[in-house]
Order: sequence, then structure tokens, then C-alpha cells
Amino acid sequence: MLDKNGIAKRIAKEVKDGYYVNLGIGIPTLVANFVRDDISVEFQSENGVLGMGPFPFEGDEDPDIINAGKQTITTLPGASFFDSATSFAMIRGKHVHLTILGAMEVSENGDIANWKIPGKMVKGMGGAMDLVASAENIIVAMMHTNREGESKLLKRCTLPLTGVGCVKKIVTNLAVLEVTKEGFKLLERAPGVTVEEIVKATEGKLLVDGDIPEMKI
Amino acid sequence: MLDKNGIAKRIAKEVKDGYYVNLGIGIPTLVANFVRDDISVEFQSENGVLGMGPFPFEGDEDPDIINAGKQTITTLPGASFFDSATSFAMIRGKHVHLTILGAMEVSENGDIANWKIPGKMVKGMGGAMDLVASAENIIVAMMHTNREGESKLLKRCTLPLTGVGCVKKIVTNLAVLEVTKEGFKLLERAPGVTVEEIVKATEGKLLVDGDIPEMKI
Amino acid sequence: MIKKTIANVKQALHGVQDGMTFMLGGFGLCGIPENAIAELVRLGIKDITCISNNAGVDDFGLGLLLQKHQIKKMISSYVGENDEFERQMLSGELEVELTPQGTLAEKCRAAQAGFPAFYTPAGYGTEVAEGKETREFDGKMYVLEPAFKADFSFVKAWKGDEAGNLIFKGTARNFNPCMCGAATITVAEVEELLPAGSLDPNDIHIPGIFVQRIFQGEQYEKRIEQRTVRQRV
Amino acid sequence: MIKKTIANVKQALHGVQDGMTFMLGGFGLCGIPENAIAELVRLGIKDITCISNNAGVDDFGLGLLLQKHQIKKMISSYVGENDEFERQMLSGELEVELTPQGTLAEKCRAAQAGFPAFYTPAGYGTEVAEGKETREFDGKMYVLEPAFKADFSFVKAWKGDEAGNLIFKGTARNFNPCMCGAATITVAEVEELLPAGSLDPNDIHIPGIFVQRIFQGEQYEKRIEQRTVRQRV
Repeated sequence: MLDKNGIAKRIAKEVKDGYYVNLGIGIPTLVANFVRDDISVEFQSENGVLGMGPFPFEGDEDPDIINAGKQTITTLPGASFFDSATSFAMIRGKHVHLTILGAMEVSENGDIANWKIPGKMVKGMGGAMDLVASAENIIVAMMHTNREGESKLLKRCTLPLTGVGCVKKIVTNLAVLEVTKEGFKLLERAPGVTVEEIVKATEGKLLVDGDIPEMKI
Repeated sequence: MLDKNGIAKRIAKEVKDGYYVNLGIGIPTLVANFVRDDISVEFQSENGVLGMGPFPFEGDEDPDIINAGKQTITTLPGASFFDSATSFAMIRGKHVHLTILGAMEVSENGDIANWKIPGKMVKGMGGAMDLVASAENIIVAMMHTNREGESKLLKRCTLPLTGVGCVKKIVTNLAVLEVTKEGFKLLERAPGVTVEEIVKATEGKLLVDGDIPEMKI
Repeated sequence: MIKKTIANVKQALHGVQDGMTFMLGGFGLCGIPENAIAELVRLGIKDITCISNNAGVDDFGLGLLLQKHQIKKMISSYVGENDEFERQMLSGELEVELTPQGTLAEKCRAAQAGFPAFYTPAGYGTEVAEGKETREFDGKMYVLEPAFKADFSFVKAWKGDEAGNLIFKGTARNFNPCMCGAATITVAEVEELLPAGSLDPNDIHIPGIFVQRIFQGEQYEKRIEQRTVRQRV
Repeated sequence: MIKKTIANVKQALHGVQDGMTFMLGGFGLCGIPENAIAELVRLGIKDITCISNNAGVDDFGLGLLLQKHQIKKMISSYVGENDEFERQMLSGELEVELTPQGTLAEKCRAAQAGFPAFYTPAGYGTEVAEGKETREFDGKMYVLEPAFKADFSFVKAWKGDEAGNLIFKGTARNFNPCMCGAATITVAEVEELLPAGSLDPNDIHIPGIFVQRIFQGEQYEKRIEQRTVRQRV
């Protein structure tokens, strides 16, 4: 079973040379720490920066330089700042190659819900609706089940949607899955996790085809 | 009867304090030379400059700093450069207060034609269609008649239109006219020009109400 | 040069009234018009509709206006860091229109640039698209979103000049440029107000034509929401 | 940092083919991609559709491609300074789609920003709107204009860096920024190509994400179309 860093580490392997990548708040933010350093990647944050670097050294924080999670950040050589309209031009115009974001629920046809629990909690969609409606490649980082042990990989989302039929891949604490026309296709098991455990934790249609390898991270 | 400079001089009186003004190619360009220097005005050129100044001194021409007429220009303190999309955001968004442009024909309901003579001549509309479709205040600078002595102030334009019902005022070599719901309203006569001459030179409906003063320029 | 300089925040807010719609720049607490917000609190303007990506935190930014119940309606994309906001929203005290962030930015830009509406894929198939016109282009579905209409835009820049030209710093730029010229009156506050001619015309982010009033803010707290650092080795 | 540097114009134009659609920046002869145009002439690429505000003059800029009859169709707003262009157009040798200048810019920007189409008031009631959808918003009529689709964008900037970031100079900016990222491949040529980190992230006009290839142009003639001066007193 993976912890948050494990999920981020596995997702980092999906990041390819030459990719511009948008990382959502939470686990996705951690992905930057695990990307191979022999490939060239630039991180975009929708509040208006391309070429994000690591957190600043203590005392170097600049209130005018933050990421979409409102965290103080630094920039790398080749970075640029821009306004919100330009930022979403990058996203909507498919110039950002990969979006990695969290989810409360994902359905077997690739719908995603991650911004609202009616009557209980409303964070807002932020840039997520624009990202999922536009990106060619969307990977979701999430826990396979909620605190009550109920599956978050469903036949149909029960919460208000963020986007329809858009999720391509899901990396959870238990597995790596691809969203196909037939449902969730199991690609890899987390270390020490059995196929049965994944089947049990998945409410939506799960395709298990042959031997499922344990993921290497 | 006015010459080109006279027309420009008369139009300059329409330019008010605090106006952003777009000047078309030809006579309109000359207007800048005659604006009172005790008022604050900024000239916008749709190729991407606000705060245009006079032509450069000989030897100071910069090929990267031109106006929409492709003439070398200078900028004044407070000037800015921007791209074409932003330039037309200024125009379409009604941030430019006054547009002054030339015309081949104007009709009594405010239509204007100035970009094409089918089969004969095609200059293109440039920014004129955007300007006339957007500006609150459009003044046309033109000769009252063509070389054959035929009126260019018509009941209906015969040439392909640039915009419909948009012209507010016209300054010609003979007169100043306002476009009203009832037709061209004669406001002023050029020095030495009689009302009869203007009536004769105007094909569209001309409203002559009382004594028509001679213009002061 | 058309001068846009205004002496202070009081004069800059001349004309604001109860019930108006305001745009406010900033992302979280980054690049917010601190001085204009403080003055709106002081003036006690009520029943405001605010268009702003976030609503500040409980005790800073737009949170100050929320605390005093001066806001009738918020149009935002994200409200995750403000408990009072969430409480007022869930209790129904506060009307909230949640809008995808890119749509929010473009609704401002559309108002600035004279576009009445635009088609965006964001929100298609979600409750955001409910009651809105949808349309297919090249096999993909889009939602028609109208431009915003607002009375005042309050934006914050780093440097500005007498002509109203603005330069922003870092990610404090965010929504500020799109909101300039997107309301009837745009009020820009800057950290440093310079004479015309001080800024290179090539470096200007927002030309002064989009700004009606500009003033130098008295002071800026620039509070950091999430101070994240790494240790020096 | 994702490196976009290409050794020379030859490599920068790798993949261009007969029958393709190109966007070319510039206004008149100001800010045109001189090196890319020269290479297109040299390569003899035919049946091109060119999206460019103007068509150069008889013996420079796109005029060079017109002379050799390499252009099948021009999409422009103004052609007033090019006799050969006017001749080919009136004779029917050249297909021409005249488009209002602001519409031309926005059709580029729409392609860059992922908008399928937009409503503009420009051209309503004229032959430009013939056959196009029109629509009323708030009592004013608008024309629906689709985004451009192009294979290559050729733009010219003043300074650029290895990451593809661009800074333009003066009015040589014009259509160049809107065309970046508006075609499948954007090729930027610059007067000065610098290492990443040389440009202030705050000053960049076009972030490198919109540019696929960047090279330093061998030389720039920068011909002036209308040399207008005043006499020194």
C-alpha cells in the first residue's frame, strides 16, 4: 500500500521529457519532488507562473511569488510570469501536456468529482474544471477508498461533477488504473496489495486481464 | 473651401480633453498637428502603440516604431506598446473615445464605405471595420465630391460597406454635417462656401435648418 | 498624456455605492488591492457583489468585508481557505456563484475587450453549465458564458505611472490585468507611483487606457497564506 | 527548462510542405519573420495559405513569395501597398480573404487560447459577414468568427531565450504574440538569443510554452516602408 509520497512517486514516472505539467493541490504537488532529473519538464501553476522551482530557503520567501496552493515558491531559469487569462489560454489551448489532480470520486467512464459535497463542504472548482475540460492527458491522484472504507472508484459519481469522461489514468494507494471504454483497467498493484483487495475496493467495473504486475517505484 | 489641412484643423476642434483617439490613414493623420496643446489627448494606433508623438528627427527613425500608416513615429512620455489583440480590445471595448477616418462614401443613415471598389481597387478594411463597429464617436474626414464632381454623401452607399449606421459626424472640404435620423444635418459651411453649393454637392437628404454659420478654424 | 493620478484611496473610491458590483484582483492574498478593500470596509458599503477569484482569509483580504456582512454575493472560483465564507455560504446568508477559474478570467477579459460572451469547454456536463447554452464545435462541447458587467474594478500593481500604465510583479499579476478596463471605472493601486516616462513603453503590462484612477497605496502588508520553505543545508 | 533552440532557419522550417497554412507575424514590413520568409522562398514551397495582416511590398516580405507565385491564398486585412498583390487578386490568380484587423488578431488568439469561435461586432452588415452566423447581444449585432487553424506560425521577436520565451520591441510586436501557439508548430526567430535565465520572468511577453522552435536570425534588413521625419530646427 502506498502513502501519499508513494503515489506521487509513481505518478512522477508518467511525466515525460518535454512535458509542461500542471500539478493540483495536495498529493499532485508532491510529484515535482520525484521527477527524474535527466529529463526536461516545466511546471505550470494556473495562478500565473511557468518554470516553478522548489520552495524558497527560509527568509527568501516572497509574498508575490506563490503557486496555486498559495505556497511560497521559487522559479527556475527560463521561468515566466503571466496573467490568469494567459494562464488558461495555455490550459484551454492544450499547451499544457499533463494535468495531475486529486479527486473525491472517479467513475468508470472517466467522470471526476472534486469540488463540492452538497450541504457539507464547498471548496470551489478553482481551475480544475478548465483543466479537465481541456487537457489531453489527465492523471488522478487519490486514495482508493474513503475513511469509511467505501470505494471512490465508482460506476457513477454521486457528487457534483468537475468534468465528464476526461480522466485517463488513476494512481491510488492500491493500484494504477487506466480508464477505458469498458471500465477501469487494472495496470499495476501497489507493493504488497493483492488483486482481490483492489477488486474489493473498487465499486466501478474493473477489468483484470492476466497477471497484474506489482508497481516499481 | 477647405484643403486637407483645413479639414484636419476643423476636426481637431472635436477632440476633447481626456480623449483617446484613433486616427486613420490620410487626412485623419494630420489632425494630430492641430489639436490644442492645453488639453490632454493620447493617440492610439491600432498596430500597437498608445501615446504617439510627432515624426522622428532625421536620423532617429526606428524601423520598429511605426504607426498604422507604416510611417516612422516617436512616442511621448506615458506611451505603451502592445500586441494587436490588446489593441483591438481597446477599440472593441470602447476604451478609445474617438475614431477619425476617411471614406469613399457615406450614406444619410451613417453607413460608410472605404475599403473596396469591386473589380477595380481593393485596399482592404484594415482596422476600419473594427473601429466603426465599436467606437461611440466616429468622425469622417472626406472630400464632399469625387473627381467627377459627384457627391460622396449619398442616400445609400453604392460601394461595399465598412460599417452600418455608425458615422456620427462628417467634415468635408465644404461643410460640417451631423448624421441624424432624418439625414445629414448641415452644421457649418466652409469659408466662402454657400449653402447652395453644399446642397448641390449632397445627394443624400440634407437638412438645412435656419442660418448656417461659417466654420471657425 | 492623460493623467490618472488620484491623491489617495478616499478619492479613488469616489462614487462607490451600496448594491454595486466590484471586481477585485488577486489570487488568495497575493496581489490584492489592500488599500481599496480597507477603504470599502471603512466606508461600510453594503450589498456588494464581488467578482474575485478567492474571498481572502477570515481576517484579511475580502474576509474583512465578509466579516462585516457587506457582501451580498460572491462570484469566485475557490473558497477553500475561508471558514467564515463557507459558513455564510452553507447557511444561505451569502449568495455564491462558483465559476471555473479560467472562465472567471475570461469573463473579465471579455468585458475588457468588448466581447459579449464566449464559448468555453470548462464546466460542460456539470452543474456550472445548467441553464446555459451549450454547443458543439469540431466534435467537442462548449458552454456559452457571458462577459461580466461591473461598476468598479479594484486592481493592485507593483509600479505605475501618471498615465495609468501598470507593471505587476511575479504571481501578484494574476487576475489584475484582466480586470483592468473590465468595469465602468478601474481603480489601480500601486506600490510605487512614478512620473510619466519612467517606465519603458515596452515593459508595460497594462496600458493606461484601461485605468481611470491610479494612486499609491499607503502601505502593504502582503500577508503570506502558506509559508513553505526548505531548510538551508 | 525545456529547450527550444534550433541551430538555424533550415532546421527551424523542418516539416513545411506544399499546401500548408502558415501564420506570419508583422504589420507592413515591421516585425516580419525575415529569415523564415527567405527560407520559404528558397525552399520553393507552393500552394501556401498565408495568414498575415499584410502581404509585404513588391520586393520584400511576403511580396517575395507572391512574386514567385508560391501563395495560393492570402488571409489579410490590408493590401494597400502592394501592386503585385492587387494585380494577382483582381486577376483571380490569387485567392484572397479579407478580414477585419481586430478579427484577424482575435482569430489567432482564439486558436492560441483554445476558443473555437467568438462573436465580434466588426463586419456586421457588410460582405465580411455574408454566410456567417449573426446574433444579438444587448441590442447590438455580432458576427460569429471561427478560430484559425494553421500548420506553422512564423513569428519574429527582439530577444528570446533557450526556453522559447520572447520579448518584442516597439510596434514590431503587433500580431506576433497572438500567433504564438496558434498553429501546430510555432517557429520564433529573434535578433538576440540568450541563455535561459537571462530574461527577467516578469518582462516576458510570450512564455516559451507557446513556442516550439527558436533560432537567432542571421541578419535583419528591417526595411522602412514610409520614412517620415521632421527637420531639426
